[in-house]
Order: sequence, then C-alpha cells, then structure tokens
Amino acid sequence: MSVALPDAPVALARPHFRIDLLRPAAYVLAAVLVVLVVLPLAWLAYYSIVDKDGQFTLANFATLLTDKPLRKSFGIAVAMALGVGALSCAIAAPLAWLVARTDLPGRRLVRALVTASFVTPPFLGAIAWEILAAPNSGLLNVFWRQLTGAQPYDALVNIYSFGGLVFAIACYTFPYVFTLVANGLDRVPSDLEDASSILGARGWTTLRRVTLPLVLPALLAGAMIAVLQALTMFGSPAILALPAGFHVITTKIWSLFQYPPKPGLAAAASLPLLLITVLLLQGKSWVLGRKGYTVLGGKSGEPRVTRLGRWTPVGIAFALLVLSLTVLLPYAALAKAALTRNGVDGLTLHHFRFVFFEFSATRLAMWNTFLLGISTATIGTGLALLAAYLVSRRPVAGTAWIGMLATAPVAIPGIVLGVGLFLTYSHPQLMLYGTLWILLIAFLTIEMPAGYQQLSAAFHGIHPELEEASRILGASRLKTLRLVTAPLLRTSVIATWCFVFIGTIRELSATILLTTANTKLVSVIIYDLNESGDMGAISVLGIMLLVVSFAVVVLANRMPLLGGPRLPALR
Amino acid sequence: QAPAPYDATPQLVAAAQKEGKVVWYSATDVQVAEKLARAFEAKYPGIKVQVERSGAERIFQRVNQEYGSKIYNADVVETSDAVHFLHFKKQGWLQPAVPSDVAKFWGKDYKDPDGQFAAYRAHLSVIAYNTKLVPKEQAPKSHADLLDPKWAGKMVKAHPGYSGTIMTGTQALSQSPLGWKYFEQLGKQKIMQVQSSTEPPKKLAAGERPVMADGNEYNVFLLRESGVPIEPVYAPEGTPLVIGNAAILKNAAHPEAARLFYHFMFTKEAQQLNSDVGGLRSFHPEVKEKAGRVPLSQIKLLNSDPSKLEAETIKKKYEEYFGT
Amino acid sequence: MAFLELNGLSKRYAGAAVVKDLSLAVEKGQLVCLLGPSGCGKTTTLRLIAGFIEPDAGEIRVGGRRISAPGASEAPERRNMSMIFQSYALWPHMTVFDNVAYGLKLRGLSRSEAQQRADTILAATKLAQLAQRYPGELSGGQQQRVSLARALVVEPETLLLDEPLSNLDANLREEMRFEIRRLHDKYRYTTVYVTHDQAEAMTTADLIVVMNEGVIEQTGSPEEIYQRPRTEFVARFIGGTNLLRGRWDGADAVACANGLVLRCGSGEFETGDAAAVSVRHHDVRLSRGRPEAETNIVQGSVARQIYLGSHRDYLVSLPDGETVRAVTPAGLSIPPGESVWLHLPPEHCRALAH
Amino acid sequence: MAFLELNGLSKRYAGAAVVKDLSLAVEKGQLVCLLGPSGCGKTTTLRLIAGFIEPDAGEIRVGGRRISAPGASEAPERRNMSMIFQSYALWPHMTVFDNVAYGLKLRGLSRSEAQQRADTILAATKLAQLAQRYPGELSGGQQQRVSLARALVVEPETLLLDEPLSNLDANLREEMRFEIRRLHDKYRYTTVYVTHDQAEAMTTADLIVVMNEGVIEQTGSPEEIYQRPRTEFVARFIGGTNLLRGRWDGADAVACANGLVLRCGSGEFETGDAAAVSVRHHDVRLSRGRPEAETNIVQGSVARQIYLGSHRDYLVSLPDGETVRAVTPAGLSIPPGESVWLHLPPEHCRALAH
Ligand SMILES: Nc1ncnc2c1ncn2[C@@H]1O[C@H](COP(=O)(O)OP(=O)(O)OP(=O)(O)O)[C@@H](O)[C@H]1O
Ligand SMILES: Nc1ncnc2c1ncn2[C@@H]1O[C@H](COP(=O)(O)OP(=O)(O)OP(=O)(O)O)[C@@H](O)[C@H]1O
Ligand SMILES: [Mg+2]
Ligand SMILES: [Mg+2]
Repeated sequence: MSVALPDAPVALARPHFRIDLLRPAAYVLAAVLVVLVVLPLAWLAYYSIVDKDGQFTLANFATLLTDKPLRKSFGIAVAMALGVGALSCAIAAPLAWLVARTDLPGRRLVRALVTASFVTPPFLGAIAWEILAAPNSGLLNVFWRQLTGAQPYDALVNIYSFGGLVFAIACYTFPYVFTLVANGLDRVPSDLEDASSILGARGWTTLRRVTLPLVLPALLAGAMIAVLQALTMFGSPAILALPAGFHVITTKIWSLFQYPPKPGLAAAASLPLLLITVLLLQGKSWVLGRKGYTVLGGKSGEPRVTRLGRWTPVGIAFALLVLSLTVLLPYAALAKAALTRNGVDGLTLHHFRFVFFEFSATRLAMWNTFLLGISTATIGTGLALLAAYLVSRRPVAGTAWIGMLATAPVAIPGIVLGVGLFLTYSHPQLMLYGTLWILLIAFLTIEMPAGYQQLSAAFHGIHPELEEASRILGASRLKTLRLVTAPLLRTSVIATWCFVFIGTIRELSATILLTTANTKLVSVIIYDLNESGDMGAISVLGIMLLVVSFAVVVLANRMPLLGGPRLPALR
Repeated sequence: QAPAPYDATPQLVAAAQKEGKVVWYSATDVQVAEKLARAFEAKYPGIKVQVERSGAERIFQRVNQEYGSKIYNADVVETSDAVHFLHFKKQGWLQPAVPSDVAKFWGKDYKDPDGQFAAYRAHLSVIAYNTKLVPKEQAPKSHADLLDPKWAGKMVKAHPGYSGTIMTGTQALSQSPLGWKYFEQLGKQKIMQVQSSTEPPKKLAAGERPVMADGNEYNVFLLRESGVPIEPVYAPEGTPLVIGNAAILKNAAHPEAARLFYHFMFTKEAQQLNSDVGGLRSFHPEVKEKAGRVPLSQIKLLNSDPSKLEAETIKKKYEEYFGT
Repeated sequence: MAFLELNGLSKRYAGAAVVKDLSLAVEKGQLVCLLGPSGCGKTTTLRLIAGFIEPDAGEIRVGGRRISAPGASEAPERRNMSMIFQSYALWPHMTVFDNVAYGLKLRGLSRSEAQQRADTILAATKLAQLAQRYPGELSGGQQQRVSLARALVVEPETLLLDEPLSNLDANLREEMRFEIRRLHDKYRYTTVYVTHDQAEAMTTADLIVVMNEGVIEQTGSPEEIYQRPRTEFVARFIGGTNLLRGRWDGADAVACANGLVLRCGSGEFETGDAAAVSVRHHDVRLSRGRPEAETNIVQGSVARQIYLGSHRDYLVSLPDGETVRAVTPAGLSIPPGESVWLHLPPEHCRALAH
Repeated sequence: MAFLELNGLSKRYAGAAVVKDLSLAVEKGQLVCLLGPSGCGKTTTLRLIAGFIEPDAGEIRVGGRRISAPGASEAPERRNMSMIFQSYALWPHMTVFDNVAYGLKLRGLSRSEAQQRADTILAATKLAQLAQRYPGELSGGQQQRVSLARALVVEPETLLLDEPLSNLDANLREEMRFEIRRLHDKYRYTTVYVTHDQAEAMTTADLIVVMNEGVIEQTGSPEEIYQRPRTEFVARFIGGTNLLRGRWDGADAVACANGLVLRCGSGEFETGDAAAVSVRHHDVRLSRGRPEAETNIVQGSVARQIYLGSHRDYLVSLPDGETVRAVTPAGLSIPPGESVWLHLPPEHCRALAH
C-alpha cells in the first residue's frame, strides 16, 4: 500500500546542495601554514648547511657540537626555560583556580588584569624589574636597606642572577598558562566534581584528583608555550643575563649577527630548538595518552564555586602578590619613571608631552600597531581555530602534521625568524618588505603556536558528538565549526584573540628587522628609545600600551559575537 | 681615487627637490636624527627625509640583507661602527662623493681615500663615575686606577660582543701599552657586564654602580646636562675614539637628494646640532663644544685601525677574561 | 524517628518552584523509589539530599542531625552518601578500574583490599573485561554500569540512585536490580532510588513515593500504591489504567455513558455528582460474546490491536467515541473493526476521589 | 533492491572487532529495531550508518548508491539523515527552541515556517513551556525529548534513533513511541531504532534485528522473533524464557531431569543427543493441584514470588535445583516454600537448534 505524500515539502526532503568546504579549507590552511612556517624554516635549514659561497658544509653543526661556550649557553637556556615553565605553572595554576572556581572578591578584575598585564613587552618588564630589584639601585633593595639599616651594596634581591632572570621571564609567560587553565576550569562539568565529593573526597582531593587532571591538556599546553617562549626569548636575557654573567642561546645567537655576521651558524643554532619543540609536543601527547578529557551532557551548568571562607585573606594575598610582582610593582616603577626626570625633583609631564606631541613617530606607530594587532588577532584566531579543529578532529587524512607545523615557529628565535621572513618576502616578484603585509605575515607566524595550543587545548573539552549532531542535520563541517564549536569555545576563542593581539603588540625581535619608517610599531619605538636611554618616554609608551590593550581586552570579552551572554553551561 | 668635491649648488637642490625624498639609515640617537632631518627639511623645502633609525648592528645587518636581496631602499647610510664601511666598500655598494666641507676640513684619517665615506661623527669610550657616590678626590683617574681592589664589584662595563663601540675601544686599548694584561686584571674585578655601550652611563645614573669602566661619552654628557651627577674621566693612558662614518649608497633610489643630504650632514650647521643635541664629537673645526665639555683637542685619543680588527680573537680573549 | 527526614523542602529555579514543600521520612535500611513523570523534580530532590544544592526552605535530617537547611548545609563529602548521576558523571581521565576504586582509596583501604573489592563489583556488573578502558571507549550501557559500580562499591550509609538502569536491556536490568537489592539488604544502606520504570519500582522498593510537579502525590508500599491509588494522577501513572467518568447511581455504582453502569468494589465513595472509576487495562475482560453479568459490561469495537508477545493490547472504541484499553492473553486475536464485549469486574473497579 | 543496505560491515576498535561482517537490508519506509545486550555494537552500527565512523570492511548503500566504504565515505551532512544520540548531544549554548530549529534553518526554511514547525514538534514532545530554556536547565527526560524533537522536526529520509526514550516514564514513553511511529508513517522515513526495551521494539517495529557481540543473531517481524527464536540467545533475550535441557525422547519429546518429559509443539527437531526446550515465563501454568495432563508437568516449590501489580512473578525450584520462572495473574498468591505444580503446554514448548 503506497500512499502518495504530496504534502511533504521538497525543501525538507533534501538539504540544499552544499559542498563540504572543509577539504579545500584544509588544503588552503596547509598551504598558508607552509607559506608562513615552512618557507622561513627552509631558508634557515638551507643557510645552516651552506657556506658563504653556497657550497654544502656541515661546519656550522660541527661548531655547534664543539664550541663549548655555545653548548654551555644551550644548557643554561634549557635550564632557564624549564625553570620558567615550572614557575609559570606554580603561579598560574593556583591563581587560575582562585579566579575560576572560588568566590575570591574581584576575581573578574584579576582575570582582566592578568591578560592585560601580558601586553608588557618582556624586555620592558625586565627594565622595570631592573628599576625595582637591581642589587644597588633597585627600589626594593633601597627600601629594604632603609628599613633594616643594612650596609650599602647589601641586597635583598638581585634581579641580575639566574633566579632573577627566570622570575622576570615567568612574570610575562605565566599568563599563557593562566588563561588556558582558567578557561579549562570553566569547562569542567560540575557533575564530575559532585561525583567525587559525594564519595567523600574533600575539596582539596577533588581538586587534585578530578579537576586538575581534567585541565591537564590546558596546563601542558600552557607550560609548553611558556617553556618555548622562554627558550627563544631575547629581550629579557639580553638585559639581565649578561650582568648576571652568563649567556643563553639567544644572546649567543644575537652576537652571531654582529660583525662579522655568521647567519649560517645562527641558523644552525636555532635548529636544536626546533628539535626541543618536537620533543615537547611528543611528550605532551604521551602524557595525555588515550585518556579522555571530555564529557557530554553533564547536567547543571554552573561550575562549582568553592567558598574560601576564612581562607579568603590568603587567597586575596596570593592574588595580590602575583599581581604586584607582575603588574602593579613594575608599572609603578614605570609610572615613576614616566612622571619624574633624572635628577629633577618633583613630578613632570615632560615625557608625556614628548611622546604625544614632539615625537613624530608616535601616532603612526600607534595606528600601525593596533591595525596590525587587530587584523593579526582576527586572522590568526581563525587560522588557529581551523588548525586546531583539523588536528583534534582529523577529518581529512594527514592533518596530524599541521599541529607540528603550527607549533614550530615558537622554537625559532624571533631575530632568526625575522631574517628568514625577510629573505622570503623581499624578492622583486614578491616585494612585501616595507609594507605592513610582511609584518602581518611575521606576526601570524610568530603568534600561530600560542593561538594553536590554546585552541587545541580547548578542543579537548568539547565532545565530538556535539559536532556530529550538527552534521547529521545537514551542516557542513565548516558551518558546524562556526555555529556550534566556536560558540562553545567562546571563552577560548576570545582568549586566543587577546593572546594574539597582545603578542603582536609586544613582539619585538622579528619586528625590528622588518619595520621601516612607514611601518613603525610601538614596540620598535620603545626599543629605539631604550638605546638612547630615554626611560621616561619608554615608560609613557609602556603605560599607554597597557591602557589601550586593557581596553581592547575588556571590549573583546564583552563582544556578543559568539553566542549570547547567557550561557549557563559555559558561563 | 676620490672624486672632486661638490657643493650644494642650485642645480643639485633643484634635482634633489625633483626627487622629493631621501632615505637615511641612521644609527644616531632618534631625537638627534629627527632634529637633523627637520633642519634639512626646513632648509630645503620639498625634500622629505625618511629617518630609518636603528642600532648600528641592525643597520649593518639590514643593509646586508637588503643588498643581498637586491633591494635598494637606503640612500644614505650611517653607523657608529667604522668596520661596517670597510665591508660595504669591499662589496662595492658605496657611491664615491666628497662634500666640500669634508674636502676642506677633514683630516685624512677621517675620510676614505677613495672618497667613498667620511667620518660623520665620533664619540669616545670613557671612564666615568657617579659624583654622588664617589667624591671627586677618590674617583679613579686612569685605567690603571680601575684595577685597584677597592673598585671590585663596583664597576659596570659594556660587552664588545654586542657593542661596536666597545669592540673598537677594546681593540684600541689592547693595542695600547696597557695591552691585554689590563683586561685580564680588569676581569678579576667582578665587573657587571651589560650589552650596549649606552647602558653603563644609565647604570651610573641609577646608582646601580658608582664607576663605569667604559661606555659612551655622549650618554654621559646628555645625562650630566639633564642634571644627573656623573662625570667622565679622560685617562692619561688615552681614551679610545670611535668613529661613525656616513656614505651614499651606489644604488640609491634618490641619488641627487642623497648627495644633497650627504653634503648637508657635514655642514657646520648639522655638525653643531650633533654636538649640541647629541653630545657627539665632530671633526668640523668650526663646531663649538658646549660649555663644560672637554674639547677633543685636550684629550689623549687612542685611534684604532678598523681594517686590522680581528673581532673573533677579541671576543674569544674577552670571554676568557670576563667569563661572558 | 526516621533515619532520613525531609521536612517541608522547597527549591526554586529562576523563580519557578520545582520542589514544593516536600516532606518524607525514610527508615534506616529502607529502599525508597521516587516515581514520577519527567521533570517532576526527582533529580532535584536527590541533589538536595546529596547536598549539591541548598533548599530554599525546609530542612533535611539524617539520623536526627540536620544536614541541609537554607544557608547552613553540610558539604556533600561529609554525608557518607554515594550517588549515581543521571548523566553518569564518569571521570574521563581515569580508567574504569580507577573510577571504581576512587571511593575506596578515599576511604583509606589497603591496596589489595581495594583491588579485591573493585574486582568483585566489576565482576558483578559484568565489567571485569573492561577494567582498563577509559569511559570514552565504552558503550552507553557500559558507562552506566561503571557509574553503578562506582556508587555501590563504597558501601555508603545512604545510596542515591538516579535512573541507574535506564540504558540497560531487560535481562541486565533485572540482574542489576537484584544486585542493588542484594547489596542493599546485605549492608543495610538507606537507598533512594529514582526510576521511571514502574515495574522496577514495584519489584525493588519497600516504599514508593509518587511525585508530580514537585509535590508528593502518594507514599506507600508497592501494593498500596498499585491497588489503592489515592488520586487520578497516581492511578494513571502506576500501571495502565482506564478512567471512566460518570455520575453516582446508588451507593456503590457509577453510571457512565453508553449505558454502562459500573459497580465499584473499592474506592472512595462519595455522594457528589460527578464520579470517576479506574479499571486497569489487564483487569478488563474482553470477549466476542456477551459476558454473563448484569452490570459492568459494555459493547464496543476493536480500534487497534498490538501483539506484545506475552499478551495483546486492545484499544476498544465505545459507541460514543470513548476508548477503553484492555490487555488480553496473546492467544485471543480479534481483528480491528470487529465488535467485542467488555467486562469490567466490580472487584477491579475503583472509585476515585477527585 | 532494498533502500538501506549494509553489506558485510565490520568495525574494529583498538584491534577488537565490535561489528563483525554485518549485513542487513531495510526497505524504504520500514521501521527497524536493533535489539541487543549492552555493548553488542548497536550504537556503533548506527554511527556507521550516519557516517561518523568509516567501516573497516564492507559497505553501506542507500537507494543503491554507495555511501560508506573503507576510505570512501560520504560526509554525514550529505546523507539526509537525522539522529538521536544516546547521550543527547544537545548544544548547551542554544535554547531548546534554537536546538530544535537548527536543522530547519539549515534547510533554509523561512523564519515563520521554521517557527511553526518547531512549535508543533515542541508541543508534541510536551516541551512548549520550555522553549526558551537552555539544556543545562532541563531535567534528564526533558533533555531527551529535546533531542527527539530536534531529530524529528527535520523530516529526514532516514531517521536513526539511539535509545530515544530511555529516560522517560512509561506513559510518556508510550506517547512518544506513538508520535515517532505516526511521523514515520506520515513521512515514510526509513527508521533504524535502537532500544533495549523489548516491548518498545515489539510494538513499534516492522522488523526486529537482534544483535549479539557484533553479529546479527536473527532478523524478522516481531511475531517471528518472539514465537520462533532461532537461537538460544534470541529466545533468552526476547521476553523471559525458561530453557530446559534434556535428551530426545521420541520424535517431538525431550526428556529433562526430574522426570519431566516435554512434548514440543514447534521448533527444530533433530535427532542429535542433547536438546533444549524454551518455554516463556507467561506460558507456564502454575497451580496448587496437579494439572490434568500426561506430559509436560512437573512438581516444585515456590522459591520467590514478586507482586508486579498486573501479575505475579514466580520462581519455582525443581527437586534437582533447577529453576523455572512463571508469570501468573496477580490474584494467584502462593507463599514461598509451598509446593506447586507446573504445566508447560506442548503448544508453547519450542525445541531449539543449537
Ligand atoms: N572508542 C572505543 N574504543 C574501544 N572500544 C570501544 C570504543 N567505542 C566502543 N567500544 C566498544 O565497542 C562495543 C560496542 O559499543 P556500542 O556503543 O556500539 O554498544 P551498544 O550496543 O550501543 O551498547 P549500549 O546498549 O550499552 O549502548 C562495546 O563493547 C564498547 O566497549
Ligand atoms: N538549572 C535549572 N534552571 C531552571 N530550571 C531547572 C534547572 N534544573 C532543573 N530545572 C527544572 O526543574 C524541574 C525538575 O527537574 P529535575 O531534574 O528534578 O526533574 P526529574 O524529575 O529528575 O526529571 P527526569 O525524569 O526528566 O530526569 C524540571 O522541570 C526542570 O526543567
Ligand atoms: Mg532526573
Ligand atoms: Mg549504545
């Protein structure tokens, strides 16, 4: 008995014809990554194995192995990076927990401040810390001597030391870990914690056995970025390591660009860093293993909030301590520098006047900086989202290496990368040098790892069935990514945007090779001013960056573009 | 052979104005460079000066990069490291030109015999101290004084591996009667090392260390003139002189404007500005030093020959003595 | 004094009350089933008992001690309870074994003892093979069993089960039900068992609590609830029931439409005008011929007939369009459209208050 | 040619095969129930059909077109299917309404039409009140209904349901079952329905597929599966069955322990030595006195008795310790320990192959 069904609308019988754009998108992304990452890397590899006349040579690698100071600087750099990673986690994990999972007063402010503090270029932070903790002139030491009547040249803290360097770097890398972990904590369904406490686990046990392990992917991703950033950071070691009496690999590499330049050796010296990255990535996936990190349909949205009760003062003290060390004190030091002149008593607005009205580059540089910051953040977040999606969901065969590619740039010191990018994009046929495009490309390359790691950690928390439910209803993968996944990852997407934005604004080492007069950026200006010792102007610019970035970060978090504000399951 | 000297003739000005722009790669302090550019623009309306200011080593690297990739952005280049110009010259990247002032006033040590570059500016690498922390009587008077154990742990110094100025200074001192032995002993004084030669004066100013073993004289001037209590010391053993050359690049996109600007750089007007605002030394005899600055003529200078510079050896020896 | 007491418990979500002034007393060692339609507040009640949410009014006492009250609740981890979540809430980063052994480790059991007890419960829930899997690698029913094992293994004082067997097939469900009851009896937990399955409730519970829209409709033993439902809601909800409306026609008879007069063997007899009578589907006798009874019979026609294996489910239309459902032995097959007689024996007709 | 064809489908997880060489043909407009114990591969089969996972071997054809094969699968979004997930997989960032309207928007329906359709299905699933809630604010059963509504509203060509009603109470489950069947009949979807509930399968399906450990044990209409199970597994799994083992004693009789000789009215008669007979629980007649039959009777004692409202469930021990279950009318109550007679009518005894 077959009954005709004239009333079944045609539109419903079959979804509109639609191509799956994901495959082409994957290829485009792969192509983009190849252009962004492989080109400069290939250049590096090439330069490391040819001599001046273009002949094949392994001399550079031989030097790498035999040169003792070079080897030593590698050792110190690795130790420093691991120290930074450990310290970052030690600061960031508790703070993230306080902010995401307790009733700590002012936790939203703490969150915004940490993200914004991140805008401080590390070398500026290092300078601020010199002002604060140099053994003799450091304000903290001066204050301490006044307080205790200790002898001149006695110091409470010495920023010019291995520990000081690790600390000064960790101050500006811990926000990576913090943001990742805090966002991860937002996503842990409360059911899982409830299940632990009903079995008798105290808050602390639940935290240790259930909550923290669930944010392990985020913690590892953050730690990895912190470690690699420290490994390739140039600014802070340049300022602090030498007075402390040691080299790290980046300062070594930097001196290889001095006369007589040895770009080949510099290139060769950055390749082991790449190896370290691969090892870290491998280690990470080894730790995470087969374990799952996602749960689906956990009931009841609100993550459980721990009441601090009488521990509130301890929590506040800790948050305040961290914020003081990373934001408040350094910026107080900078503010002092901005408002006073060497040897002149009293406050002055001289530096502000100079920066805003006399210094011709300021306005253009501000414009360029924010233009690039916003466009890099937007494009970069899109690319990172796609890359993280491709890697974590493996919809197209052979996407695993995309993750490797997207993480690789983090291992290359900015200056080396800058050279690579320069050579790649300054051919008569492809003349991007001198335009903002090359900077855009450079920033996309440099910021890709942080953005990618952030989002790939976030994907660990989204169950694939949520995507499948969309696809079976007829949404293509890309559409699903846009309509379902991205809104679910809202906090992470926004955080990534802010990361990239801020990273762009504070980037220096590659930028400095690629800017020209028309493409000046604030960070470069700061660096130039530093060479002429203009602390006041530097501080003014630094504070201005902080203020504007803070505003941008706050705005970005308020953007309604990804899902509504009322998201019980996500907050 | 050096070409004939040239003047800023109306024809040259007209031709330069037609080009309308000159690109100057400069290692001079931004504020000084910007002021100079404005002065030029005021004098020759219609020609914009694009200042590409960066550290000397960056400029060197950038010119290398750009010429290696056949990009000819720069018209005039100027760094504080004399050795760079030997390299440029060897590569054949420089355009010979001799401004009339150079021909007239510059000694032969301070210009290229082939007219490819000339000493645009100079500064000294001096000893200095913080007068608030060290009374004048107790201050070191010479390099030898610095070896006194009482200065152990109280000195700051820049690194030749990172600073062209210090590289030159180290070369000059090691070739002077003091020799490497001086550095060997200095290395035992627990010195605070910084990178750039601009930094030691700042450390003095901040009071981080009372004495600097070497560093830029012009920073000392500028700080002192802004009220910071620091004072340079011109050692009887001699003070290293660091020459900063300038040159026109052969493939300059604005050759005429480059010539005009290059000419302007060596005029009294420009040189005086360098001295007043930048605290730099000039080889122009008509330039008046600011009051309170010891004139060049009263200082025993240590010259060094950039063509004999063996950077690798110096870095190696230095690392041996100072540990970094 | 009862072991677990809920007194006047209320809970509102965003203004809407989902549990309203709920009071209940459970003796130690009792197994109570919470029954009720979807969204009636069962899970919320369990979560109140567990202490995950705080009541807006009322209190919860365990062993006489107050553990929940507005603004003063004891933390869940201090309540010595254990719970199965409707969403399972398995820890995805732990293997099945680790999930199950978690509570044991918290109780400081020695390694070997924990291992042994976990193994025992894994075997009972037929998960022994899967001990080293992660939850993400299990089927839905397997996950549910892990959740069951995790809750049972710790032998808590109070056990809270939220639809623990909903994703299991009938045989497994029966086995697990026995296992739950066995452990309950062995360790004398106090158990609160939420289920949507009446048969499960009937066979397992000591006490059944029927909830509707946040209030308790009736509390009683399975037989009581089944045989003497106090409200139309309970009658409808527990076991399939036909409800026939009419008017009182004498002391114990109700006159319905279609000339059907129903004498009622039990129920609440009133003198009001409107009346309702409930007769369970399986108590309705269906036959082709006219039954030998005076009252309680009516003629209709088969509207639908479903074969259920062990019996058949008939839907019979009465002349005025009302329908009556009847369950008959599987052997009696009458095609739709045919005329049949229904007999609703007085002993199975129950008059209902309201 | 059938509409949906699975040919020799296999899927392995980490080396272990969970679906093994599975073949099945479903006609257009049929409603097929997949039945099977927990972990037997039902969900995996559905996910293969939906295209979320690719088979390791075999292929899937829809309307003759190959849509899945190792290395060459069409994307799920091109299959014009719709699915209910065992875990619901609701989007937590969308309201109930948005969840339901999602598929309609994808199909480019006008706003007002989408609104109207969504409203209709929300009313049918009794969710109209909750349209503006987020999934996190719903009870488990409400969530499940949202998932149902979301899948039904798009009127797909093929509908895949993975235990869609497991968290609903009996009344609601029945209503929803009717709704599913009604829409299925109205739009002539092809439906694959996974359930653990035999009654649900019996009443809803055109075709029942019984799976076990990744293979199909039997395919057939509900009556076929129930009355003529081909394997012991199917007999046990569908409806409660007693299995009695013995030896052939004549052409159609099996001699079991305890002197019980069972004449079988149907089944596969063999001449081998060992034999098994299946009798459903509700076909066993239980009485205090000896029944009037020659064969097929045995005496035992009541071991356990459970009141189920509509009937009673007896467990009877035979002298040698074997047990037989019988379901009787609720009125017959015999306390445990008493001696009873069992009669297993030949017409209900079925001899089993294997
Ligand atoms: N990712 C995986 N890795 C390993 N084994 C898996 C994985 N997913 C499922 N399995 C196994 O495959 C088998 C079939 O799983 P499936 O989900 O299809 O079962 P099911 O029939 O739906 O069971 P249920 O009724 O419990 O939902 C199970 O034994 C399960 O443990
Ligand atoms: N977070 C919340 N916000 C608003 N309403 C809620 C929230 N959680 C639950 N509700 C509502 O409270 C009512 C009771 O929910 P509860 O989960 O207790 O139901 P339930 O009896 O367990 O139902 P089910 O059998 O469907 O699981 C439901 O109507 C539900 O919609
Ligand atoms: Mg519930
Ligand atoms: Mg399943």
